[in-house]
Amino acid sequence: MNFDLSSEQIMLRDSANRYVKECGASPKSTDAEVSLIQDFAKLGWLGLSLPEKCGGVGGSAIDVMVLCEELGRGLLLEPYLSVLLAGELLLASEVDAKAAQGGVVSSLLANIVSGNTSIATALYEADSRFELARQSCVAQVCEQGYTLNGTKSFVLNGAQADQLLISARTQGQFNDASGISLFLLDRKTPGLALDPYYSFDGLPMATLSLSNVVLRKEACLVSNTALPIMEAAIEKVIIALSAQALGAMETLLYSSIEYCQLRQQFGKKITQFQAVQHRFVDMYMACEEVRSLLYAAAIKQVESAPDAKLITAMLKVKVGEAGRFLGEQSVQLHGAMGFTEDLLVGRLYKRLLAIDTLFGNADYHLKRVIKLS
Amino acid sequence: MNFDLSSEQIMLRDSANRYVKECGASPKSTDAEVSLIQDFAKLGWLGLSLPEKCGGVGGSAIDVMVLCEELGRGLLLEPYLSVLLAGELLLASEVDAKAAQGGVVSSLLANIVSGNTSIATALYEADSRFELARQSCVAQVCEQGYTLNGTKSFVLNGAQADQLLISARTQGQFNDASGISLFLLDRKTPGLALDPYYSFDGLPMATLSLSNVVLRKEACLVSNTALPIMEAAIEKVIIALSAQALGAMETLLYSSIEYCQLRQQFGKKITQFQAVQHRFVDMYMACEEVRSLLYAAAIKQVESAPDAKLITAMLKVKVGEAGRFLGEQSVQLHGAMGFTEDLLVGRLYKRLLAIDTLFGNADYHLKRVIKLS
Amino acid sequence: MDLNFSAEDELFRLQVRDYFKNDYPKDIIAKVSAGKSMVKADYQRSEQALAKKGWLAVNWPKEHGGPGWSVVQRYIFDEELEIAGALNVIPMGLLYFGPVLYTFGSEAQRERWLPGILNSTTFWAQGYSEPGAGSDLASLTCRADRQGDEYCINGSKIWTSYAHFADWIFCLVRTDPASTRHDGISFICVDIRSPGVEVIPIRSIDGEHHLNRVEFNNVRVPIENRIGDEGKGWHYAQYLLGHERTSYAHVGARKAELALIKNAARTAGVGGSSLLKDPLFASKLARTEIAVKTLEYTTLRILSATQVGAAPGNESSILKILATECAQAVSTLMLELAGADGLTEKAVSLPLSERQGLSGAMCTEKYLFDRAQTIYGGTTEIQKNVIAKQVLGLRS
Amino acid sequence: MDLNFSAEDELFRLQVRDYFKNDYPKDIIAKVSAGKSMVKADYQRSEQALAKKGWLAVNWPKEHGGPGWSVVQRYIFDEELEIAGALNVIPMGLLYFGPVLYTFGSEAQRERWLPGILNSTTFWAQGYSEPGAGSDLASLTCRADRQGDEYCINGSKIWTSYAHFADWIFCLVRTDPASTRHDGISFICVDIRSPGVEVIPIRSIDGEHHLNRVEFNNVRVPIENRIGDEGKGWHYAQYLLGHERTSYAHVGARKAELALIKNAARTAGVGGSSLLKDPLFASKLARTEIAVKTLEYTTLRILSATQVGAAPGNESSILKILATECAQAVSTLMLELAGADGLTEKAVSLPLSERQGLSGAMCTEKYLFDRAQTIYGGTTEIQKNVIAKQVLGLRS
Repeated sequence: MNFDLSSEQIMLRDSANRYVKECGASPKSTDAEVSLIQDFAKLGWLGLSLPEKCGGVGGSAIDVMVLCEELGRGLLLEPYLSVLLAGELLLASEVDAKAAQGGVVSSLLANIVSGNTSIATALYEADSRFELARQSCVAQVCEQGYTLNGTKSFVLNGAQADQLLISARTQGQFNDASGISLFLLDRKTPGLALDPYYSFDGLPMATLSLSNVVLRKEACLVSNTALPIMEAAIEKVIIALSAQALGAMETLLYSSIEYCQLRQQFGKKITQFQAVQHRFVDMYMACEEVRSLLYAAAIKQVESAPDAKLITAMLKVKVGEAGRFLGEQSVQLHGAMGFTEDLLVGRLYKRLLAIDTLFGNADYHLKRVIKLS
Repeated sequence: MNFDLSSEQIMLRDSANRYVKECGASPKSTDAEVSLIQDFAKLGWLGLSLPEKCGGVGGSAIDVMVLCEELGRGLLLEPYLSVLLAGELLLASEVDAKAAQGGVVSSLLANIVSGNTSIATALYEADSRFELARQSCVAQVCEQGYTLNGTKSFVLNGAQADQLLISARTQGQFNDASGISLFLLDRKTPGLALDPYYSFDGLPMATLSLSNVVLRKEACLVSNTALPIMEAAIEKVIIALSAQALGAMETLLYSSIEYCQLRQQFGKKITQFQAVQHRFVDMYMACEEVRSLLYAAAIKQVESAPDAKLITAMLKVKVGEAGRFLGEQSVQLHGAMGFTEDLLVGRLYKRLLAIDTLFGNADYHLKRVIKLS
Repeated sequence: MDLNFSAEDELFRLQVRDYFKNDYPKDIIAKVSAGKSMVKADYQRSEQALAKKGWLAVNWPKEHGGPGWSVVQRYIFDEELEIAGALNVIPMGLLYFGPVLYTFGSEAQRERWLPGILNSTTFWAQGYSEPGAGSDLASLTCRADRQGDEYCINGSKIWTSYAHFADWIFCLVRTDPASTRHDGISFICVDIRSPGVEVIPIRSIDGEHHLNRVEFNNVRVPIENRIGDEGKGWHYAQYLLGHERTSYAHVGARKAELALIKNAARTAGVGGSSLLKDPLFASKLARTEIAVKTLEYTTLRILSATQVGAAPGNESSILKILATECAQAVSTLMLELAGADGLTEKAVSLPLSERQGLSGAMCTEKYLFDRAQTIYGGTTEIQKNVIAKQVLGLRS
Repeated sequence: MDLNFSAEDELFRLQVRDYFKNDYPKDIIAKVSAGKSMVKADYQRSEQALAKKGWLAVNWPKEHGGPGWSVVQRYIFDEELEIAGALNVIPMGLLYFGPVLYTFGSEAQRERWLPGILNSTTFWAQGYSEPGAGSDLASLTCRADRQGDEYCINGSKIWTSYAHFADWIFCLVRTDPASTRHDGISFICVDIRSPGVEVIPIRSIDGEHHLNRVEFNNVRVPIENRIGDEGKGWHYAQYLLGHERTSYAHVGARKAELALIKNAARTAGVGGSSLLKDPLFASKLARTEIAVKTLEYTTLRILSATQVGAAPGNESSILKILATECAQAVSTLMLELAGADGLTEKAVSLPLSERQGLSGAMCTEKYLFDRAQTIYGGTTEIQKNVIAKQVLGLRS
């Protein structure tokens, strides 16, 4: 039983910390994204959790957590989450015998790790309310392979990616757990239309419309059994996302303290008011609570513990609520300054709000806790 | 639109306030109960909401509220709630043609108002979890009238009463809304056993066991349609109970302030700490919020407004939560002193906890708000 | 005690409702409900429509061009305006400056400035807050030095809502450089187009432009632009605050939002099912409904006391806390309603929008915008200090 | 990073579990689980059973008669004890006084007092708090005046848990009347049966007798009963506080309570249905489970840091807040579980009790008893002051 980082993890943390400090917070622009991808590839981060045979580092969920906490601390937005999610799905699809054929997946992974190919994953639909089993996008068997029709929403980096991973229903009804498949396609595939936009926290997103998109049989990486694979991949992404949240929360806490140390009201530093001090303590405690559940969830994932899912769901509840609390309080303690778009505080806050929503908000995961415990 | 008390209501409030101050908080003893009943009868309070033909004053829910706020302020425990509940039920039963026969009900009411007869009401059962429709106590038609079997729990003043009003099922299943009847019986009726105890806040309660209790046909005051009558009576009792809660909350607030004004910690009065000051403001705001909903609920009841039930359910949610908040904070702010049994703070706190539970706790009424709105 | 409005007031309510239904600009209501950014022309058209009816300067007495309404009539008017989804007036000239002007201004000043406010041809901004002063207004440092018949103003004002729409700005400035705290502050009106005035936009976290910084660099203002006596400005500003007891309530807006939320929730569950059947959402909704009802009856209690002159004067702090927290509770519920739809920027229209006139982006924007509620007009923390001291008698 | 205990520690856990299952007095476990009031003989029998196994003074090093366990072993032991439903030891002698005694006491003092603690024949009480001092211990006024070879003690101590069971009381008393705050305070042990000592019971809001007031009226105590130097008592008491980082955690107790609650909830709904199917109750339960898991992993993080000497020293405040609020959350959930059954006094046995070993009265009593958690050992407010100052570097 220990919670210490290994020396490699400490090195990873320190180098990420340095890089993030040099970079500054990401601006909202696709150019910035592209240059980040190249940096991340060079630093070996894109392949952090991927196996060495694909050019990756073979790191664990704990390593990913260490990196992501630092990315979150500096509000360095994507591209990492997209790579992590796609990587996990592709790795799982390799296990599926059919998909491994021709080494398509492993060469794609190698290209992702090197930054030569960018990839995005489209799992959710607009009316799914975080339920992955809700897949009304349909893939019908046809002569050439499959014909896909439907719409996928909230696709991170959807318009920037060369390749897309898409879930669609090959069997069953809208909400059935089985009958969901995973497809790989090129963004230039005829019938695929992209509607790009930004999320309110500045991430590039897109809505994908599939209109009689015809794919070869080999494009189906996982047939009918994709749901548990998608769920498992998202479990890992939640650890990474929660680590980003913790980094952002601590930056918010300490930058709010710094700001309030400098400001006077009624002849006193704002930090001298006891009500403000106790608020900061509540914020600090919230960070510590997130850290405890984050470490536990990451370790349990590495150890494939039977309660790994439960602890991860608990973590996402805590991250969603603590993140909103930290954000709201930081804005309040900054006063009108906190309400402006320019300050980092507002951007970190919006990032935390978005993190609550991504991959299921606090209430969604609270219901999972009820089911799992 | 006005929220002012009439001059009669101000007189009622002031005389109740004086009486309560002279009395002091009620000790936990049946003797005290008996002497209170006599005082209340003399002061005309037992008949406050009952019609003049029974010797009552014919007052409204607002008058009852005015009286009860003062009773709660001084932690003057029962006997009023039992009289109010039974009175409402008896009045409603008079409307039922069969029951009016022989003037039994109106002479009973007159005896209650004069303090000559004490009465208790047994509606709930141990596993009903606040659901009135849950009635597993059964009344079967027999040659003489009815035979009753079953158990009623949490009967306020059950062991002290001369007469008992009991609900029992005459038709249908455990949880059916219809088929519930209301019976009047003497405490000395053969087959009726009483197990007396106190609630944790010091109110006398009892569990009633009915074993082949045989009643004449006339003992049935309401046949099969008692549920809406019970619900309506409880609506009125909730106003009274909430007014008691508000009185208790304000006493808690101001006695906590007084205590903290006198106590020093680290060279300062406890009330000089900003975190404590803001806590007191939160407590004060909670009282104001209860007062707003209480006034609205009372007025809507008098006006038979279509949303009277909804506002009363909202009030009970607020009273339950605000009462617990006030109680918990008062204990915390008193420090170890607040944890002792002797101080009024602990007794008021326990009273507020009990009020939350009586006639359905905050969660129960929150579910009613969901249904009604 | 009763909750009924008088027959007269009920008749008045019907007239107001009828007006907003039939005579008020429909396109403005449509634009508000679509969550579009409002431009100056929208405000002007809305206000001039109200002015035409004589219903613009709702809190002014008749003698100065107001409708001379009772507090209850004004409450009913505000509620109906918000339930109808009409545009709230910009309060700077109408609610804040106007009463100072007709109470403390000279005859000449009234004649000069009241008409422009009354017909919505002149827009005003409020120059109170300063960088570094926050809610502690008494520490302000923007100075006006007397030079002959003029003041020369130097300094900064910040968080000036709608200064980018304004023709004039009324400022609290320090005219006595030796003074500290509340004394030595004067109330001066400045033509915002004067040389040396610069209005710098500040973008808010909801992505919109509501706020500005206003810089004064040797701005010369004639002394006749000063309201009342020199050095008494603070007291003029304070006087008005006590009279604006229920302006934060916005009960009508909260009711309208709840109705929108309930309507949208009916199809916002998985696959278009009802979110109202989700017990966690339903219980949050119920709690929010309790909060709105509590706000409504608290506001009415204060109105009732004001009617008979019994309001002790601290209601504005109590109501400020209650009303702003209620507003935040409602827009937090909107965020919950939006779910993943709330992730998108304003530009994007997604299902919640298509179905029910409440897009995810509008929900997020409203939630973010409402964070300002507990900050402006004195933070919640400061209101609690005021209640602790003035209502509960606690000294620090 | 890993969450696994070592194979040795896991083996140790099995031994402890086996002991509580087979060798620890079963009637005491039964009495604890029935929520009965424990008398002195119960504590003594429980402690002597543990002493026989050498597992009583769990935090003491081997040289003084403790088991010499690692912090992890001690955590495992505490958790198993609580999950088994055994009786917690009275901490005054074992956890609080013992370490002061073997660290700062003389050889003679150790020989005199350690054995009685180790075999649970001598019970101790802690005389720190005073009427009027509360959490601000440095302001204490109970005085010990030196008169030849004796101190003469006058004053009051209050909130002394279990003083009615105690043979001795260790006190912080002012030996230098001219001193203020932390200096001039000495650590003195008093035979509680000495002439002039009076123990006055205080009944708590849960109706039980846990606390006492202890009056000292010209109580004569030989100077050899003083621990360490005169005037240094405050520092001896403080020294220990930093070493007791996880004693408030009680993770095992919380887990055991949650298991009881879930078991009872299965039949606590209307007509014996499952309350776990009630979404509002289920979501409260889920939140409480999150709180307990958060407490567990936070405690383990602190233990892990302590193992390698990396604990910065403020953990006791963080854990005190977290652990006591978690305890209150669990017992508040009990109150919710009990529903109307919770109305009754302790004496009454009602359905919740008959079915599942958790009566309504026990739920209410536990809830009320747990209100003390955020008060004793320094209130939550004081812990927050400490964290603000020592962790976040905020000055008042």
